[in-house]
Amino acid sequence: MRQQHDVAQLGMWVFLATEVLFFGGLILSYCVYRSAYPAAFAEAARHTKIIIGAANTAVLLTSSFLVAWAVAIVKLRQSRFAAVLLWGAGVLGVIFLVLKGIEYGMEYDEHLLPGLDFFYPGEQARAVGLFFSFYIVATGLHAIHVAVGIVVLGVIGARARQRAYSDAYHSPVTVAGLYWHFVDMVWIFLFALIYLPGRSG
Amino acid sequence: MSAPRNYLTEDNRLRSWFFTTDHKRVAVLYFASITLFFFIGGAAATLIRLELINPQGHLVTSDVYNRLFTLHGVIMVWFFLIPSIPNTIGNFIVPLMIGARDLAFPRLNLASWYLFMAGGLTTLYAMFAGGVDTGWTFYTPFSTMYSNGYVVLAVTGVFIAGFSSILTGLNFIVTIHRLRVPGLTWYRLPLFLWSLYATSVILVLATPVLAMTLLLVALDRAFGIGIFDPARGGDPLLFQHLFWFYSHPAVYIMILPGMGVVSELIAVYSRKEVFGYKFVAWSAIAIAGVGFFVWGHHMFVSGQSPFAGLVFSFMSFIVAVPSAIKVFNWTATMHKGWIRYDAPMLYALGFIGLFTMGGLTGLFLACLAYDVYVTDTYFVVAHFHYIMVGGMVTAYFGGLHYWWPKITGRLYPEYWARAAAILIFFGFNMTFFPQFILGIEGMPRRYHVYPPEFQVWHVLSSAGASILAVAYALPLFYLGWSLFFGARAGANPWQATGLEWQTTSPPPKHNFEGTPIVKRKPYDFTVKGKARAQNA
Amino acid sequence: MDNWASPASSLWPSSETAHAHSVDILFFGLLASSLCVLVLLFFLLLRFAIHYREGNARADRDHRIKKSWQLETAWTAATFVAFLGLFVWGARLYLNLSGPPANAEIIYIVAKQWMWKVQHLGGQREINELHIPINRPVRLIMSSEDVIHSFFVPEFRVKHDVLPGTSEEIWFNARKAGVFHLFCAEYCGTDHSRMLGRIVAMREPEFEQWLGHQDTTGTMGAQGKALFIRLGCSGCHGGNGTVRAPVLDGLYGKRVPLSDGTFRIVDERYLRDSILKPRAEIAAGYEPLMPSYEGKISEDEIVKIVAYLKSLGGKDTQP
Amino acid sequence: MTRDRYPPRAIVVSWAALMALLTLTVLGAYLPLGAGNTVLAMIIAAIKAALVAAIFMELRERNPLTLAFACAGFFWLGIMLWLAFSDYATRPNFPPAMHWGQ
Repeated sequence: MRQQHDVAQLGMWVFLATEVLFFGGLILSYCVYRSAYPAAFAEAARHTKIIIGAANTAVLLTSSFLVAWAVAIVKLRQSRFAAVLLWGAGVLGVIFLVLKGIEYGMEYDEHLLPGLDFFYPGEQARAVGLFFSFYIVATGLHAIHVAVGIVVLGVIGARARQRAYSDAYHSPVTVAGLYWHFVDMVWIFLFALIYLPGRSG
Repeated sequence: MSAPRNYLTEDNRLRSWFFTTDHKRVAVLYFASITLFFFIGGAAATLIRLELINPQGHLVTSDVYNRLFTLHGVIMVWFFLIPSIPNTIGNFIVPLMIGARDLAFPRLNLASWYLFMAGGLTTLYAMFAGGVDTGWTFYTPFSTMYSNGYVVLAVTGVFIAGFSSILTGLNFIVTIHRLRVPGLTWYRLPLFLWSLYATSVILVLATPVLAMTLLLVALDRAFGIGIFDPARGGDPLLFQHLFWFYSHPAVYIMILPGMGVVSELIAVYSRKEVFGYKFVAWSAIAIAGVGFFVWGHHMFVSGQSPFAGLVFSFMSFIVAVPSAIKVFNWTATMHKGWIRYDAPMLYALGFIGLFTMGGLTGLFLACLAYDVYVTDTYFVVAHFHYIMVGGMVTAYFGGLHYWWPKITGRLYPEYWARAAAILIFFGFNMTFFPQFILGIEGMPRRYHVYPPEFQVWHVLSSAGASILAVAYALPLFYLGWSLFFGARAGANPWQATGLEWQTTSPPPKHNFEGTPIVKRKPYDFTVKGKARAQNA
Repeated sequence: MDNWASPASSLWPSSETAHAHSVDILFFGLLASSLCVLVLLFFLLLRFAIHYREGNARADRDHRIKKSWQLETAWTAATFVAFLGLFVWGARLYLNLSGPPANAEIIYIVAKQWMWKVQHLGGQREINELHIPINRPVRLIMSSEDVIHSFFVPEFRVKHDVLPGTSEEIWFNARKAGVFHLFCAEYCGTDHSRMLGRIVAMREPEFEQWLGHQDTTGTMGAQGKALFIRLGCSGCHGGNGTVRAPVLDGLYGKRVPLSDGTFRIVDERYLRDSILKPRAEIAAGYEPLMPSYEGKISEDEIVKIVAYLKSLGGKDTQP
Repeated sequence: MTRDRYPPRAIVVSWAALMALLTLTVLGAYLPLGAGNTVLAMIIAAIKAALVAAIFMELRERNPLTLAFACAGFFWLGIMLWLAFSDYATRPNFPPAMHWGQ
């Protein structure tokens, strides 16, 4: 059992390395275009909704905290309380998606979503379009990750409620936790790249 | 059947095959699938070669020709070469070699086959429904804006198959780290496992970048998000950077397992420990690492900066060093050995020769000023095929013959196998050596019609290709025959040393009765080699 | 195609520039070093394969080489040094390609599916043919209207991709008159293999004569001047407009201060960028008022206006 | 019994720290630092990610192998950025002038 646990964890870490490079391709695109069109990117970033973005960051960080708490508990003993924490984290994930959806709606109304409806007056239209292309792809993929994570948390929470996990067997909780924290970590960087540039200008 | 139950006879309902989590059965599923893809890709190649006999191209139209070489490239690269050795031989042998009952994640392994098939069938559908005319490289803005093929569907298929690769790589990494039997330290691992480990690292770290790149291409084409589109401010070279960040290491995904197989074969049939074991082992890791630093050598004339050209050229020379180490060590392994010439050894020797020629012509391409001349000509085509077909496919056939008795419990007919090995070697050289000359003459690649002065070499190449086609079809028949009529193989027909030879052929469902324990280095032929020689 | 230069005389096209000749020598260098390795390796393989075959029980198999690290280090180091040499050799030749001489004849190339459009500074146009003078460097400024193409002349041993959205350059200096192949080397769609052209290299007087016999509607500069007026550029840049904009006479080749404190040499690229993205690099002391001409002006027209601006004098003007 | 329901101190502290850093980075974005804004944002993001990795993901307690794979992704991302920028930082005509509106 000990070994099985270790195997699953190592597998997840390797998978996360894969995920880093998956988003890495996008990050490179972003860096290239931001270095090419710094002014346009600052201008574009000012059109993002920093309040929603910051709120969402807080939501995800808190959700991660709940998962870390749940992991700490199941490592000690069987607990139905862990289920509450996991589901709580999942609910925060849902809140994140709802906020994100509202944000997409606002941007759609402002014609800022390339591929769906993009119109931007002025000279920088193309580079602003590049920024929002990156924005929609990156946040969209991240949202898919969040959605998957919510389902996983829901299932694991249900199993935890049935007292399936204990100090002897809690591999699914820790592995799902690793995934969820990673999703959180991706957002930390996306937040810095998408919402923060150009605020002081 | 009086024979002991094995993984093949355990339960033969169809369901038990399609829902199996036994790594050996998954391997068999992969064998069947990639054989199918190999012959589909091969059929396209045959048509291409037939077409090129005539400089005016009477056989097919330009659009069909462009679809043919795209089909050939996409199918062969992603649905044959990349999965060939890891997913078939690797899947079958890795747990056996380390004394495990299965891979670390058996269900993930099965899932990876389903993903592979889903991706493969999607891509095939795209290829046959309307075709794709971008070449396997999907260069933008052609693929995103100007192509009139089923680009989105094709890249989706490759995208899905990419996840299959990632899962396989992940499975191997964890398996090799965590499931080795007691006593099997890293320096007691067969070199095949070192190679597969290095391959897996590349699979896991490079494939996601391809996935993202293709996703962006698909989104760009379907919705016009414009990340690579110069009309929208994008940089088409960014696509090339991302694509080759994956696709150059992918070349090592394709060749490293072949090197691993050949290391096994040379040792077994020379009955000697591999010379410089640690150097060969670490050179695999070095290739995997440095392989990530060289991608820009595909872009020397693309408009990337001259400075970047210098960096990438230099790194490309560096990555050739570990490959050279391997070749020298294989040769030295044969020194003072007891060399036998069973068919797998013939393939291994063929591999060394062809791979060396492929590698040396790689230096021409790494060399900046010469690359400017021969890049995008048949020189590249020839170089690539010397490595991939002359190297990888030859090694695949060698490994397939070598482990055939273990996989099926039957011996293949030695005479036919040797004949096929020799025929493949000559057919191959006749097909692809003329293409070096075409490249040096300046014949650009992906040309449907061409100036007539190139015709001589094209005809020669096509003649060779017909020999090659026959040679590749041969094993299909005699291996198929041996499944039913081949002599039964014992547990260890080659007197080899690996753990996989300590269990019965075919192995039982759980691979080993009890847990084997390893006390010696791999390739320890000292005892048996002497004895055999005295008998002979 | 009847213009292949002496195909029977050698295995590859004749070398028609000094650079091509150097590349051929580089090829021999690469070939020689590869053959050394190949012959040595095949000799050893063959010798071991025969001598140490299992049937030959008399072969001496005692005293096998045990200590391997000296050998390993030796051949690793040897390969490394050899590779380093080849790298330096190839890199030096390659760097020659990136800097065209200042006196080069400039010709503009616009590639599109599936043809090569050529424009000389004098306004002469050609399609799928490129007339060049010999014994004088020729510098091509190339861009594409659609996908990526690649300009490849085997006899000159040069090749460079032609990209949409930006201009790329290539240069060469032909030594002999003749007719050479022009290939598109980057796959560009259906008729990629028919995107061929001819390079016609002529002696200087004949080239001038040829130029003189072509129909032109004015030199490129003259056409560019007409555009400069028609598009309204002269309204502000003419020196007497209501809007203050830099006067462009004699600007080409100068080093100008920019508003962000840096300096920039005025070259084709800067002129081109300033037309399409005027607010990216503002000349010091001016307001960013100029509108972008992105989408309002074709590739051909940009090329002409740039040619006109160059003709207004400066350090590197054409005679 | 209920005592071990409380979250371990380490994760509470890091949650608080993460929230503080979030506030800091948002406020910092409005300071007129020029290029410094980006540097500040990225440094804070890196600290936040490190906190999540070390405490929430328990990376500080893991074996070197796990640590190696955790770093591998970022290391290879670094290779990609570094070598791609060896081109972009030295390419004379980048960014290109954009044209041809369709």
